[in-house]
Amino acid sequence: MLPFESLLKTLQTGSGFWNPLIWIVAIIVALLVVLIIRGFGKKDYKKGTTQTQAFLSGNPEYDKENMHIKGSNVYWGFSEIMRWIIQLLKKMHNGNVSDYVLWFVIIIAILFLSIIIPAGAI
Amino acid sequence: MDKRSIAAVLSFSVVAVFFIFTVLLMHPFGAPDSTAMDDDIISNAQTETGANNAVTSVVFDYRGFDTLGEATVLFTAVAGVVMLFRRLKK
Amino acid sequence: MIFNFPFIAVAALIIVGLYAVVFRKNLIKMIIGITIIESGVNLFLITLGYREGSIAPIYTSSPGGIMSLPVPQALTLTSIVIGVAVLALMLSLVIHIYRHYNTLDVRKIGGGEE
Amino acid sequence: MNALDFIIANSPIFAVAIPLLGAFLTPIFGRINDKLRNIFAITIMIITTSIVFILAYDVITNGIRTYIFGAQDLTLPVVRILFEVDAMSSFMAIISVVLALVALIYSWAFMKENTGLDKYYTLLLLMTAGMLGMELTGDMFNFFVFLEITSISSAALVAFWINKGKSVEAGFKYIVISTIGALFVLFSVALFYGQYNALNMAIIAHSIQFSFLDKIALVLLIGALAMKAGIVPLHMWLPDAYSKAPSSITLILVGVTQASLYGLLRVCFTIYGKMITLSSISIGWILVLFGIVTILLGVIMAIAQSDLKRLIAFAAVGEIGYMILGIGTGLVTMSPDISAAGLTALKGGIFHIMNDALDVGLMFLVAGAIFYATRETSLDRLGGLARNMKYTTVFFIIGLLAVSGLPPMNGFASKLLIYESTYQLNPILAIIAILSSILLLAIFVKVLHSAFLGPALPRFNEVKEVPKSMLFAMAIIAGMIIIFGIFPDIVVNNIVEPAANALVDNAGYISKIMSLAGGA
Amino acid sequence: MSGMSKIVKTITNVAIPFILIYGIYVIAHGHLTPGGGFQGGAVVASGLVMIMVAYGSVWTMEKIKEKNLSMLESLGAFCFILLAFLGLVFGSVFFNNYLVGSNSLFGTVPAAGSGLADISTAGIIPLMNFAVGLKVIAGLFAIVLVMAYAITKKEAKE
Repeated sequence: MLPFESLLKTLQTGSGFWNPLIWIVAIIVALLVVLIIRGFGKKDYKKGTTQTQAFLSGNPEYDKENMHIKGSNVYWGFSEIMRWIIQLLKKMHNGNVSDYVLWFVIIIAILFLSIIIPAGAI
Repeated sequence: MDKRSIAAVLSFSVVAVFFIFTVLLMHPFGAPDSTAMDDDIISNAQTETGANNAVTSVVFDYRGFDTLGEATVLFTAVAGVVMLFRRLKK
Repeated sequence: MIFNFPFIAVAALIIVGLYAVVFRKNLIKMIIGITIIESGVNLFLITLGYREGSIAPIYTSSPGGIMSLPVPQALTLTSIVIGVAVLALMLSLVIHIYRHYNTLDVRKIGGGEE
Repeated sequence: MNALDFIIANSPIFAVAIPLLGAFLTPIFGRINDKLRNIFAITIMIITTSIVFILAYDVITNGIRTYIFGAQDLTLPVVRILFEVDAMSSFMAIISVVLALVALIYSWAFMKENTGLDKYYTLLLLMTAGMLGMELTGDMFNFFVFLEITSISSAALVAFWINKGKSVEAGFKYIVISTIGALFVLFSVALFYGQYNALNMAIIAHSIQFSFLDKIALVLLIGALAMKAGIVPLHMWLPDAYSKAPSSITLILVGVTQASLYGLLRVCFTIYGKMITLSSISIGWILVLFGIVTILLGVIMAIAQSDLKRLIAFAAVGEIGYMILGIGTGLVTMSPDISAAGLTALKGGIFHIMNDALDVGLMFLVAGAIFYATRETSLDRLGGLARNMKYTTVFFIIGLLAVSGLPPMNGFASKLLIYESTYQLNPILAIIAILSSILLLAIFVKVLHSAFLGPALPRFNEVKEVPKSMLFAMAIIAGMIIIFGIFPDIVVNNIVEPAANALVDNAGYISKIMSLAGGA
Repeated sequence: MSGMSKIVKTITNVAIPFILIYGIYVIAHGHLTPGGGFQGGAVVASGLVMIMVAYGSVWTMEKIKEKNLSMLESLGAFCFILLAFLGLVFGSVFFNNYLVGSNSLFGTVPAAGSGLADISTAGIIPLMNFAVGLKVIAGLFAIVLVMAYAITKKEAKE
């Protein structure tokens, strides 16, 4: 049902095209380059020496529980900057179902005003 | 009067006004504009479905699939209620 | 003939039901509001089928004359049964909510969006 | 006539009637044996899937299919219920039925130690039948009936874990929202009936005049179906329901949301058709605005979440925004006839419906696997799971690449279509979409780090890999993601493009019924 | 938990046969007079609910298990969809009223216009009425019984 050359056709996006196969070839080439570069540094890596241990500016290593960065601490600074809008949106998401229905009524009213009034059909 | 009440009152007034306009612009009560489909049913119900009751002929023959869906809704509700009051094995 | 009064009653019922859903704090009252909206829609359906001075669309020993439209009656029957089903499910959910929270106040059961 | 012709001739009704039959018979099998019941449900779903694929192949090759209930031929006025299946309907039906099949396979192990599984499988089959009915029907009131079937079964299943207060509360919110939306849909149907004395979509679209009452009906339909489809700011029920339901149910809830979205498309493109561009403010621009707001809010809220399933739910809200953006762009450029960029945007939006179902669905399945293995969904207490759950980690990485629209996964192909076409409409839209896609990548990298990577926590030492059936269900979706990603042109040329053309061509949709009725 | 007083139980015993007979009449004459499967089923189900109210939900749940009720309801729904499939088999269209015009039971077509009732008309519509009636009786009674039983159990536990 599907001839093989149809697999090689590119996805036309109007102003461009996208062919994953070409992309995959490119990424494989890039990976080979990365491996070669990695090979240069590989030889002066020795196991068992202090090279392999975590270095916390001389301090002793904490236990695993505290070493792991918790999910809510990731992107801490970003969320600090976005706090105002995040607090605003979280206030919008109070679990009150009558507020949800009120939002529906508000949107209906806005759509009434924006669709029907300009058409002047009344 | 907090923000919620103000928004609610405004939107409710707009919606109410438009609903009133809607029902005022409907055809006058008791005089439907076009009744072609229903007249067709009233005239053909006896010969096509053999039922004297035109409403039943609509419910079970012309729109019988809706009735199947309706029975399915009742079945769904019973299944949901029985599932919600099931015994949790602990 | 009466001026569009039944239709105005439809609009009033729907608005009153929406008001009850939005402003009442008790879950049972919210459910009552939903059923009021539903009654309004059913009334709208059934009034659409009325013709001036018509009889029921049943031929069994019928006096004759013009008949009212049968399709809206069938649709109303369907929507009434659907309303019963929805009402049963909502009430059983409310029973469970009361068992968990020991309250029916909509502001108290909500929130807690971790 | 041999069996295959019989099946093809009646495939539209079999697609809905066979899940219903299975749902009615499931309690009887449940009385006998649990394993037999599961096998029966999965068999029914496999039959339904094959029938839907047969139907879709027939529709895409031979054009629109109609099925008249209770009579051989059609006469004007149309008094009987019709199924009218075009390429868009069959496309949505394929998505729904595949999601349902995967969810059934996933449920075998995921739901094993729960009680009340007879009702669980019954409601799951009913949900599938409701979705298929919504997508295949050509009758407005029938659409409302199936909408209610889907809503009731979904609400009951969202509240499946009745020992958790939040699940019951989410189910209650869902049923309230769905009921109000469905009631306004019924009100609009009544408005149509009162004006044109017709309930058939094609007849209504044939005789619509865009009068004041039609505008009212349009607004009510857009509002109600947008609320069911989870469009901001009517989406608040969605994170609660998605995050509190069992993961196998959440997978189907994605399909339910998209079935409502299909109803929105059917209303905007088919029933109102070209009329919709008559209104001075284009509905397309309103949809584009909805899409942008939906994308932004979904992504920003997803960053702030710390619960895994709720985070994925907000990401799903963002993904819904991409579909709305593409479809709205197609609707903007539709007057008087759709432009090339608009058609590209429409193709991107429709293709993204399928990709969103696969990607977000895979994410929810992975979240369910984590919950099954560790009884934990909070990102603050998870960590280091990649050591014990290798396959799940691989599936999660595939889903991560797909959701955030990275090549070569399928998410990239559809998002590329959307970017380029929206850039021709207005560059700001494309820029916002691309930035939000980057934020999506950041969000899921956070999940990858805090749940799978990191040091091995002693709490999760005895965590084992999830059972085979769950892995198999996840592998199905992951395989589809990779295949659609590497060969996007196959699915776009064979399924998506006919769907987009069928959606735009409402004259063909109407004339099909008219020719049938006239020829009779 | 043992229901209401003796007066209520006695009056229930007296009134229940009439209610059941009336409901079954409404179901059986659905294609001739106002009514049908849903309405008659609702009447019968309300009669059964009256028994439950009089004798207490615990007693009723012991007599009638809710499992059997859902079995009965599945049976009714299955009969309904089976009739639709029979239309597909014999009339080659789903939901086809294939009995009309045939000289079998329920097969006769009444004379057009106003006329007297003939019970043996309307094809598969009376059969569908009975299937839906069975389904509605079982369904509504199961809903009320399960909810009442759950509430009673809760109160007994506290």
